[in-house]
Amino acid sequence: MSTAMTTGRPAGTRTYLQLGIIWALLLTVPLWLPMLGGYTAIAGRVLVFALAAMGFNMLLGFTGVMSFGHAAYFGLGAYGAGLTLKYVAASTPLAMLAGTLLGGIAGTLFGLLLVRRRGVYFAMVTIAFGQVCFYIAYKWDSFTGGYDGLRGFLRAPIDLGFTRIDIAGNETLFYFFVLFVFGLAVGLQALILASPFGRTLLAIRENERRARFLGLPVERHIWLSFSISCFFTALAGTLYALLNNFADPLGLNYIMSGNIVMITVMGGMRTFWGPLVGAVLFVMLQDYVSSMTTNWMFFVGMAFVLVVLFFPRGLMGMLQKRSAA
Amino acid sequence: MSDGIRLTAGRRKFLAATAAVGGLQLSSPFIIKARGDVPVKIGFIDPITGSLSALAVSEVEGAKWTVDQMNKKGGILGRPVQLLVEDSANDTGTGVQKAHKLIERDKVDVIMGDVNSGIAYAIMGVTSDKKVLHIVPGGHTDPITGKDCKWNTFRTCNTTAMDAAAVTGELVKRFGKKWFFVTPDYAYGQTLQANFVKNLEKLGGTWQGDMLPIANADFSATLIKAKAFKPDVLLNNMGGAAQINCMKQFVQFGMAKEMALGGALFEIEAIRSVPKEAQTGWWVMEWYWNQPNVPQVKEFVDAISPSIGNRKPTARHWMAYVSLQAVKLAAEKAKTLEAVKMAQALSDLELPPDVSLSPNKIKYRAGDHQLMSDIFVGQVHPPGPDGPDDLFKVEEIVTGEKAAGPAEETGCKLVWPS
Amino acid sequence: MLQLVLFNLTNGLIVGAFYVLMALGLSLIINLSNVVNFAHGNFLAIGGYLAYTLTPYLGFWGALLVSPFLTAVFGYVIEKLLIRHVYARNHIYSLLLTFGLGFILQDACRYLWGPSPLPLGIPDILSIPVTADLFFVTWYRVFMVAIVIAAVGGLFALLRYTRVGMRIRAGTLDLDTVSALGVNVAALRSYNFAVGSFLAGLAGVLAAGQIGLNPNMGDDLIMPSFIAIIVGGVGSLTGTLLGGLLIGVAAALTTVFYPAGAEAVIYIIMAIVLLIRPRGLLGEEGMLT
Amino acid sequence: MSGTVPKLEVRNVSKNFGNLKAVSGVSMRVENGELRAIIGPNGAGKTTFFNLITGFFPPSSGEILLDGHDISRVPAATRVKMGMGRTFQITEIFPELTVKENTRIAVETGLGFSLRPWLGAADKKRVTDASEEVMAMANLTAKADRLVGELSHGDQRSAEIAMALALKPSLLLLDEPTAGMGDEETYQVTGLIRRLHRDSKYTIVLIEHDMRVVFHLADHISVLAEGKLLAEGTPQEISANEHVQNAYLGKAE
Repeated sequence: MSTAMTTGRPAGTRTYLQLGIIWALLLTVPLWLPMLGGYTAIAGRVLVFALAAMGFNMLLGFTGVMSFGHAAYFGLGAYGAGLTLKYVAASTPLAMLAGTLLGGIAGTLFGLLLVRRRGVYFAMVTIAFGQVCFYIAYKWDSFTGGYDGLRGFLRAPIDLGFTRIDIAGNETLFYFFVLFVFGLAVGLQALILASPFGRTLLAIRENERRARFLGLPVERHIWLSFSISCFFTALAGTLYALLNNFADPLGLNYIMSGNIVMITVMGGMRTFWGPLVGAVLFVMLQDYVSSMTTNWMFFVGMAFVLVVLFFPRGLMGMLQKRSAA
Repeated sequence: MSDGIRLTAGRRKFLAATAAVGGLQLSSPFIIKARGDVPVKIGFIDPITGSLSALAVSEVEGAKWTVDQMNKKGGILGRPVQLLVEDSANDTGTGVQKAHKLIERDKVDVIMGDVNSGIAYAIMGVTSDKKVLHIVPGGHTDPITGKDCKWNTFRTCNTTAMDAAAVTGELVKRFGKKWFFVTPDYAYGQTLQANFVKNLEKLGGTWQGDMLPIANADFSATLIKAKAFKPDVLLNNMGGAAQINCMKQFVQFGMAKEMALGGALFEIEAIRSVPKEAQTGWWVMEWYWNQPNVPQVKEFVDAISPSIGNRKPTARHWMAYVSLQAVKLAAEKAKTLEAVKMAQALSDLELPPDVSLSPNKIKYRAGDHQLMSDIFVGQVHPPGPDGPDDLFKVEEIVTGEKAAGPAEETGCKLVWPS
Repeated sequence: MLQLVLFNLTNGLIVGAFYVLMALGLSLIINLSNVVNFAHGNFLAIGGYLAYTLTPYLGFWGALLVSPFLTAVFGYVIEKLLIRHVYARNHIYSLLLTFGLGFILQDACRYLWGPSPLPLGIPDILSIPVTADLFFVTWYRVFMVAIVIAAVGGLFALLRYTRVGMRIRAGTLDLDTVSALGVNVAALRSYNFAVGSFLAGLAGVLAAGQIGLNPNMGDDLIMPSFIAIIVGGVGSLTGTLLGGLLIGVAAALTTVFYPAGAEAVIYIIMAIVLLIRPRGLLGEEGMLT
Repeated sequence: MSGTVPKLEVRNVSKNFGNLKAVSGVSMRVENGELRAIIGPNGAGKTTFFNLITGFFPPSSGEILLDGHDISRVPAATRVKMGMGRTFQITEIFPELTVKENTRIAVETGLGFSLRPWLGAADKKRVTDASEEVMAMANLTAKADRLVGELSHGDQRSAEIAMALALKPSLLLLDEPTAGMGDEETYQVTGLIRRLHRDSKYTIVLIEHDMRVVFHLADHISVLAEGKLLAEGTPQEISANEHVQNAYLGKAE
């Protein structure tokens, strides 16, 4: 479905094969990851960043609008979840709902101010808005924990009535919980992209002027796309808070925004699964290089430069192009 | 520091495994030779990059040297010690991820870190959850051994309360009790200032102060205010580059003639980075290399210097040293690496002089797991006759117990696993 | 109180002048090439560190003269090597490229000069106050303002009276036309980037004299430049000038009443400006798309 | 619609950019079912005039009426909803989508489905039918699943026209539909326009440089020069007009 969306080619067996491989790999992570020297917590981290980047990619890859401030909504999601767990109730679903709403609504409101801007100006303003959220979290320390971050909350087991899922104590169960949320979110996103509304976003990406002269209220659709994208990214943020049992202001900083953009581009911003692939590459790269050398910033920076100069379509984009050629 | 921090057997295993993707897990001849050779793994998370890197680099240097020495002398429980250093990059999320990595994948026996108190807190969440012994060598914020204390967490450096209590009396006695604070606006700065204020008000003092952003670079606006207040002492509580800039501008604006300058910490790493004029004021050292009355200190200094660029070790080197030696002592007293038993063994365990490297007897007290180390109060000065690191004159030594007050008042309630 | 406010107003103008210098280089590059150089703060650091290395040989004054030129050359090379490849592409690429470049440069500074903060020695004559009453105005700060005025004046003169400058100005307005007139746009962009880097280098040396050097200094300095440009309006150098001074004064005055908000106030100003006048104070509508 | 109300009426419209008068005092009436060509040398203000009609920007003075309603200040998107479809001098399509996707997006937008999260079976069929209909009109049915960006110049232009048709416009505005095309493609596109005009009875206004196309297609021709209306009339009248000959021979070529 998704491949068909971006390339315009009908869904074929290749797409289903691809879907099958992706989900088979994701479902068996706890089996094979330790054999490769990984650990389950990092798989959760990959999924969280993948979801954040896929939400962001709705805007960048599928609407053609860039933002360099998505960390703000990611971080607000994390704070929303953390604050709920800490001050309101020890309920994981409630925390996720609150965090998603906080980040999503903030994004929706900022979006109203943003939609008429384009290009570099749009990017700069998104960065600056991100920094505003960063400073709020950083300054309001009686509530948010300030620079030291928000601590003193723990993800709560999920009570389904007939059974309790202990995502608090069991890392593997928590991974499957994250995967479950990821699956739901990604499915929803695929549905949105395959809808008439989703097609209007592609239209705007492909040719804004043409879209406008089809009678499409381009600003409204960009705003909606921005808003939806913020909701997804905020959802990822709530998972990040649950993963760490912690929320900190650096999660809202523009460096984090840069990472989200990088994940998306590295994996392939015009493809549906690109951000997942990008998240795998990026998290692994950062994790291993930063253990091997104190100069990891150099290597991560080089990765950015190389991707931009030589692999601008990202890994999935390249694979797709090759198989299409 | 440019070369790799580590390329451990675990990593070789990973590389080998990835090189043969889908291949079998390779049994590694590097690790398991005999039971006695299974290393004791100690994971050390510190902000090697980012604004606290200078301090973290000192701690890591100290830790590496200490582990080398230990391994020369039979390691811990007769097993070699392996130090796994991870960079938290001064980012909490990364710090937590590294804690998971060290515990889940590398199966470390002990975690150390982080200089950044916020990250140290976050790591405490993981270590207490996983029941791993956790030593915080150099994160100062009080609750780590106060209201948020944990049975498995021990802290080597002082609390802000201890540092403040140690220097307040001296500053009041010598200069007066009208103070102006320049304080960074986060947990560390706030608790530090609150502790100063508490001690000052007890002595009948008055004060004013500015809470500033952590990375503040321009202090002129605050110094204008300070000058108008005409205090006896200006307390510079900033850290890192901000502290240095505040000192420089204080001196440039000619304010040194009008008021005394002091504060809690002005670490050797920072003193080295300021121009001579700004190497001044009354401060606290948590450890100092020049202790003529303690012979073990000279031995330590002479031994470590060659491996840290022939400089004198700083308090940060010492913190890492003491933390690791404490792990060894605890393991050998408990005769196991099991966290609960080690933690019990370490509580109230008196550190021998070749470990403490201090004039008085010190220990991690049982009530809050805070090290009751000696606090050196004195004056910072430009390099003296004993070389470029002769930067401090010890005027008074305050014992940890005296500065910290009773453990019951820290708000710490240790809950041991049943 | 009045005296305190007046003191801080003066002080704010001094700080603002520095923001202006920092932001102008960035603004110049944005205007002509539509590239937001995320690594601008790191160019600043490079300028400062180069001065640190040069000072033992050339003294402070020599370093102040030479370091910006070296930074400009460095910028020119970086532009030729990396930046020029992304002009024709989606903006996201130039942002990512310079973002990654910032990482590399920061790490390079750490590798070459170490993680500890370093002081840049300034001549004694500059480190004393001008008068006892205005004790917070050291000669260094007077000197800094003078340099900023000279640099800004120089830049505007360069743009108005030299051939390259006039082409840059014309190119800022309409690059296609300039290109159609036979101007070598690629070379123009390189020179422009070099001029921007020169300003960054100059700002770096001046900053180092005041606040010292550390590898992360770029991170702390880049955001005020961004805000100055957004507040002033993308596309207008005069706007950047105004924006820089405005946020400098605002930050200083906030310190009088609510010191912890000094850093946040510039963002609040930005939000207000964007609400009331979305294109910034002097930005031109529809100029950049 | 009564026969007395023209499809499009332009009354004394001007547009200034600073000191530059791009269009000054132009008036024009286009009747229902008419094919009107606008010609003029480079810089005559043709595209500016087009942009005024389609609402790219508002006129400095004067009025524009569509079916008798004043639309001078109505935004572009609303004008599209009122029945105005346009193509651009440089083909504006969605290059990385297929022909089918291109027309489908246009149809869905035209039907007001652009915010729908999903479509019911009936609506889906409406969309598919309409999309297939316009593809058939533009002779693109065989290329429905190809990326538009990979098609020939002529086919891309046809696709663009198909998208404009998908909105079911009552007035079609074409900006240089054969610009930059070879003979064969020009022939293809001209054929399409003629079918739309003759068979489907569309009212069409087009700008064109290629005089063969203009004289072949147009019912009436308006000539712009230096922002003013120089002449207006049937192809025969225009070809006989001295002013026009001077303007053309003197300036363009």
